[in-house]
Amino acid sequence: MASAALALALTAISSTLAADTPDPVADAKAFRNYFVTKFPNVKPEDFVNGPYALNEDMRRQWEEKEQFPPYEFSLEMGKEMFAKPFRNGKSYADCFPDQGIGIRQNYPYFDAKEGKVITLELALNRCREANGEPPFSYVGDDMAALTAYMAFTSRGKPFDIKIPDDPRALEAYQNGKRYFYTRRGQLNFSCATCHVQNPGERMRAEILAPALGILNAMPIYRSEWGGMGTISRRLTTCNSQIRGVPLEPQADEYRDLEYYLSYVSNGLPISGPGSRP
Amino acid sequence: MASTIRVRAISSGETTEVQVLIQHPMDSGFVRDAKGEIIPPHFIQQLTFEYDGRNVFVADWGAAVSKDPYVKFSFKGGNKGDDLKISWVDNKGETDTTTAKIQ
Amino acid sequence: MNMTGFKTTMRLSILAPTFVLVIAATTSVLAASSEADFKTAYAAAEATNKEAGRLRNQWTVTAEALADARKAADKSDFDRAVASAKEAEALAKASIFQATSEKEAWKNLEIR
Amino acid sequence: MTTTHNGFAATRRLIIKGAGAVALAGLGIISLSPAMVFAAANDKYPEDAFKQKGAADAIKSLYGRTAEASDKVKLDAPEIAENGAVVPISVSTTLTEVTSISFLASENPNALAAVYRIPPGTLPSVANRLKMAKTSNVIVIVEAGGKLYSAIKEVKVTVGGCGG
Repeated sequence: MASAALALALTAISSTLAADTPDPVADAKAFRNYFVTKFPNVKPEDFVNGPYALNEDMRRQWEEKEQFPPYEFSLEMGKEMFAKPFRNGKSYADCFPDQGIGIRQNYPYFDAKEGKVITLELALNRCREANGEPPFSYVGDDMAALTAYMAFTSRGKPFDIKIPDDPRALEAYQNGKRYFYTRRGQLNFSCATCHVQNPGERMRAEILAPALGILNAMPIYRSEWGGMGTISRRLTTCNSQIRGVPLEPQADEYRDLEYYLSYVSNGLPISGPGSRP
Repeated sequence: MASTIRVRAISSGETTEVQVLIQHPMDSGFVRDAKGEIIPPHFIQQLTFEYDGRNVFVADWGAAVSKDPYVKFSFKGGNKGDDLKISWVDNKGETDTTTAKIQ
Repeated sequence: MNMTGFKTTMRLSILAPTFVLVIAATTSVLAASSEADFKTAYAAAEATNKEAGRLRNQWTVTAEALADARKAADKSDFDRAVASAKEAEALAKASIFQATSEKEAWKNLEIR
Repeated sequence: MTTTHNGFAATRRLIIKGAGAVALAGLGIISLSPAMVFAAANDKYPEDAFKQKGAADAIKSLYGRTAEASDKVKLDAPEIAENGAVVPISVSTTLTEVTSISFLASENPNALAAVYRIPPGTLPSVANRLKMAKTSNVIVIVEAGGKLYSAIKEVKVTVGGCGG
């Protein structure tokens, strides 16, 4: 009798679990379907161009700028930085598969040893530290330049984020998803408020970018910043704009968020570095 | 240090299309920094393009030209491999010059 | 960067109910505040904001109100210092409320 | 930004309302005189013109004469600038004997933004990126055959915020 009750209880628990068990494949499908349905005239791969995919007048300004894009200097600096050996003679290429060329689309990944998500920015600083170099600021120009170059070598390659068969990976994914949809800050906005519910709408002068493909264009040169910004910079400024205190760059929450957002954009091409208003 | 001037000069046979992007703050003198201090004006005033011993284009700029300024124009003539000399001078008297090959 | 300009976004329909404060008015009718009142109010606000920090959900406006309270106290304007500290505490409480209710509420926004 | 209202304020408002041709013709405070030297005709940086506040004063300082609106001047500028810090604006014209092309933004602290000198053999077509302080008119002046021709377009400018 007791065991029957226990069995019943267990069944109840497991069915609750089933309802709550994350299903990344279904999520990604629903996510993409939402945007494709909302914007039937936008080609799926065009979502990586953010607001420019959604507004003709802005697209023309962007195409005009892309003739000689403002991130050119940063990209060039990143290329030089990437090629320059550390003081110990090693270089970034030694820290990455394929010498670091054409691999942007594989980041972030879940590291089984550490049990955590590793972003490209994090991997770059770890590479520096492993070679006796001080880490860069995650929101600074150096990190932006390096990631700009690495994105550039990966342009056109589709995001290929893997969630290994590991409950911790699934948990990281789920945490990222929760962060994405959780309202925060005095304005009570979630990431989704702007980038799921209202992409294409004007937030003052600007057209909000769709969340689908939003990281594919990173890092970005923003006219508002008058310079380049990393993913870390984008996420922390998003938080402060809604009057929330940003977490420290590369906090677990941000790493998981990047994992989630990149995963649901799987299949869309890397387009970074990008330029945005 | 690398040149502040990036050039694309492409000959189509009859004309040469020139695009430049210059790394320069182009501070207008109307903007305040984080501490509320006015950032003093610092902008390129004149930019010249010299081909075959003569100016083919001269830009006079004020502070309203965007940061990292860009300009595009075309001139008749110009052959692949020819030199195009580009120089700028700003309001502080700083200058830079580069010579690019027409492609 | 100053984000006050963001206020204009309020006209956007997407703005869900924001947390509005009306407590400041209640303090002004009271008798003049002392330094001790300020210290008490400030400590309470700071403790509440720390709790919000544990929930990873502090608001920038809370920090601004706390800073304002300190500034007023430095000038011995304890009325304003107490008012700002109480405002900060209310903001911190609202951010805690937000974090707590969002533990489940986030799912309502999810694309499925 | 504080704008000092000078005698040209009324004229400038006219321009803003888009009565381009009339307004620009009205800018001609100074009569044509052969003694007038085109600042843009020599290689000297037109310092004085860049210091003028309003478009009318800048044009007067730069050219000493008035422009007439021309549909042969094709001004390409966005309806709404994605960011006032970087507004791509270009001009081309079918006019011949073009010697200079100037860009002005009517409500900038100093209206004159750029002057391009076009020697013989260079095509009368320029693209550049300008800063615009607020919603206002972009005015382009093409100097051709010793005359001035203009085109005008309003560009809406709002500052950056949450988006991107």
